[in-house]
Amino acid sequence: MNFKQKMAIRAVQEIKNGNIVNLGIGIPTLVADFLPKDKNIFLHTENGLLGVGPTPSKEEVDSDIINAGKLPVTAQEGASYFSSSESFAMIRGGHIDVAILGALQVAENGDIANWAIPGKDILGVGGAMDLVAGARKVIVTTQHCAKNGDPKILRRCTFPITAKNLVSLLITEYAVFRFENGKMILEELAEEMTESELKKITPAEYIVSPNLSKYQMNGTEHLLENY
Amino acid sequence: MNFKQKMAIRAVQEIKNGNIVNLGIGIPTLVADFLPKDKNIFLHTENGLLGVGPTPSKEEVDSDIINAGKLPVTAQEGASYFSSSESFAMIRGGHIDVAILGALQVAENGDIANWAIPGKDILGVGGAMDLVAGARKVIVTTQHCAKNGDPKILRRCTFPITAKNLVSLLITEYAVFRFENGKMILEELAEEMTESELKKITPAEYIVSPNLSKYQMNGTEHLLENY
Amino acid sequence: MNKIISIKEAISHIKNGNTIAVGGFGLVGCPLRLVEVLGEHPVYGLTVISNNLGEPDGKGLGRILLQNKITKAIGSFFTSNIDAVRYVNEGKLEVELVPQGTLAERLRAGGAGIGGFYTKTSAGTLLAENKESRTINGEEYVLEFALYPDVALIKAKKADRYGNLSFSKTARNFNPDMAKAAKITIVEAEEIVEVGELTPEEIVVPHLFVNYIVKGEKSNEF
Amino acid sequence: MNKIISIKEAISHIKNGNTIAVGGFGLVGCPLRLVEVLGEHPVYGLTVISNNLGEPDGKGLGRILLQNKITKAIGSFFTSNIDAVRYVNEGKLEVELVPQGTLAERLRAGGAGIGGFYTKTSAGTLLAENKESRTINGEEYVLEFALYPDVALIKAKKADRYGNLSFSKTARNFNPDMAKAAKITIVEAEEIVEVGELTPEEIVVPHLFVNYIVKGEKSNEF
Repeated sequence: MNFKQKMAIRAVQEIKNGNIVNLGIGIPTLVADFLPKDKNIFLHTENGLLGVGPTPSKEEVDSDIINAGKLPVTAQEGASYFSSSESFAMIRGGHIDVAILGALQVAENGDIANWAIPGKDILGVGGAMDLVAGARKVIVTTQHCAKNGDPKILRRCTFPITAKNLVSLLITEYAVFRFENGKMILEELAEEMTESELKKITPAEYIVSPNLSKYQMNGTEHLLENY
Repeated sequence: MNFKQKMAIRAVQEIKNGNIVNLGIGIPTLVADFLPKDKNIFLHTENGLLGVGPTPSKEEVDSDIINAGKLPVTAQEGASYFSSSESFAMIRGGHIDVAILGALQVAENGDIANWAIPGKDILGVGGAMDLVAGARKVIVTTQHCAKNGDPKILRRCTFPITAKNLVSLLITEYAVFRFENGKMILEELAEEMTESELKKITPAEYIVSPNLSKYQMNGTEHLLENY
Repeated sequence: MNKIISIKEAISHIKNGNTIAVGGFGLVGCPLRLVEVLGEHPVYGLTVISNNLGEPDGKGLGRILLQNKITKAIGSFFTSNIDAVRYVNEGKLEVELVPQGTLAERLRAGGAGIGGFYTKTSAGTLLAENKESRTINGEEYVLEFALYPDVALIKAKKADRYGNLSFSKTARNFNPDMAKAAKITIVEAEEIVEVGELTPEEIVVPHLFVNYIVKGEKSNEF
Repeated sequence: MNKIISIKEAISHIKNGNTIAVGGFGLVGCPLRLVEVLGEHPVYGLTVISNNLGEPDGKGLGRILLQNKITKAIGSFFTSNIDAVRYVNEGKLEVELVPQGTLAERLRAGGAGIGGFYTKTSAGTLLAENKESRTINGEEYVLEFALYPDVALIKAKKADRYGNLSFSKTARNFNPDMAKAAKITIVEAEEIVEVGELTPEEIVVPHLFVNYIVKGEKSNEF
């Protein structure tokens, strides 16, 4: 089991039957692989498709069906296509139940930064700001620290933010935090992590939930068997 | 030839091949009867149809196809249906070439009043304000005076206006006026009318065009033969 | 995830004081069965967003009005129902008159996350009184705000079990805009079909905008 | 009223200094033939509204950029074309970065007669700096204005001779919004069909939004 798959499976626990879900690029993309087959979950891609199906075989590829990562996908039964303004009306109008995105930084106040790094060219934002501002529930999946070891879970974002106070849940390889009434709450801790170790790599101030538990996989570990 | 048909035929002269035209209730409705068959003219109705066809026979009536006057119509080949917001996006976005409407009053500055009478209940506006504000060319067809003899072509509207300064052309049974750069210009006079008689029933101040001509039927009088 | 329920159950989602949007241009595209059962449901103080308020003699929403369930109407044309005119004169009905295009756009805004927008329609008229206006590119625009109905009652031609919808001709009108604007959207469908029967090209309202579906039938009234 | 013309003639409607909107999400739904012929047309100082600026190695709009015809780009994601990044760094390209949903909505506004609108997207961020904001129902909204391209180059699956359009799957994307927003809309259609072949249900963009049609073909690039 690699940690990215574990985070994706943890994110899947948050998705309810009938939910409309938009998946960002990176770890969020993996979520599609672990969706329970006994639930109706509908994947939305902002370039104009509700009902994204599995990746096509090489022979099945149709260059007219791609996802927001510009990768070929398929359409499920009951799927529909629409223009960009209609697609973003869905996102911005609050019709997407869950958006799962990566992040460069997340702050204790629920701010997220995931589109720009100071000092580098700021030439791309895509649909990130729309998704964070519009989705009913914003779940961030990200590695707890940057590749160079810099902390990413901070008191305040130092990179330009994507939106203010809108993260609902943060899933890293070490922990799960919930954001509620302006507070950041540690809910779950990975097997290999301790509270004191976590504190060291997490500048953000957070409350430890009285119900703090182990990383919840809820019996879905078997989903990993095929990987 | 009745005067309403004559006004409708005069209005038809203003419609060019390929034009998108929205017709109001009353005299404007008659315009549909006189559209030249050698031109492609597309009638738009704001309840969601582009390509309105002729009135159906009693057997052909489909209660799901009506026009804005809530009367049964048909759809021509190449017609399309759309929602109210899309229909009014066409109107308000400037995609209707010609709107032909009736009026209670028209003023010399191009104001029009066609939705409310002071002292009476003001409970209906429909699409009138959208059409006058949005159409590229607004043509008003109206009788020159009210039934009680009150003038309707005024210096300023005394009824609540529908829009400011947006009338392009005014067609009455006696005359045709063009509105240009804030001026009202008498362009055509009906056979049975003289300039001085017209002045008596027209409080609006207008310029007489140096090219003042007779009411232009341009050889389309034959269209009336069937009526 | 079964969205198909009985009309009675559907109507029970409407609570006292709710704002409900009801589709239709006159009676065409109006969910007449839902409106009929709303008449049997003990709910009062409704604000109704609809282009018209039914027709005289208690047709469509006219019936709900005569049952004194409606305290306010937001729409573009109420003069075609003399009962509505009478109720206003008797002080039993408050009316917010909105140009038809502005009504559609305010609903569209509610569904699309647009808090407000600027339109040229109604600039300089009685209907723009007490509204903010703003000059954009040298022209006067009026500020209008989004509408957010609690419940939308809409009419579709076909619904599949997910809630994807198609519409019949001009019976489409306000229905898609209302479906998208409301917190709870209830669809009266002439036909309920299996998922996959509606092609992606036929689907006008995707299922994410639809909460409940009831079986209706084609009306011949207009 | 013949709207079908040659690609060369179509492109000649683009003048120096024009603002052109070009459909597509990456290369999917981009009118690649029109863009190719634009490359042969001596026109400069263009402002391009497009989600991206083509792909590296001069694919799609990337080629027009390398011909130094584009002075400004309005879109949501330019980082996928390293040439665009380089041009910005060299001061040869001005960029107006817009969230993707705001880009689509600004185009939709241009086509729908909406001068400006309030959106929650980008509130409190760098992209809302120097923009008006306003609190509506307790939430912060940013004021954005409509886009009005002089010319739109769009890609359709089918066009009939009137200019009614259908689209293929996710190749629809920005094309309908741009078709509606532009003063002159030029469509590259994979197929040109007789009037009546497209059913009213298939027509996504009615013909009143379309000025010219050119014959294209299906692309396999993405």
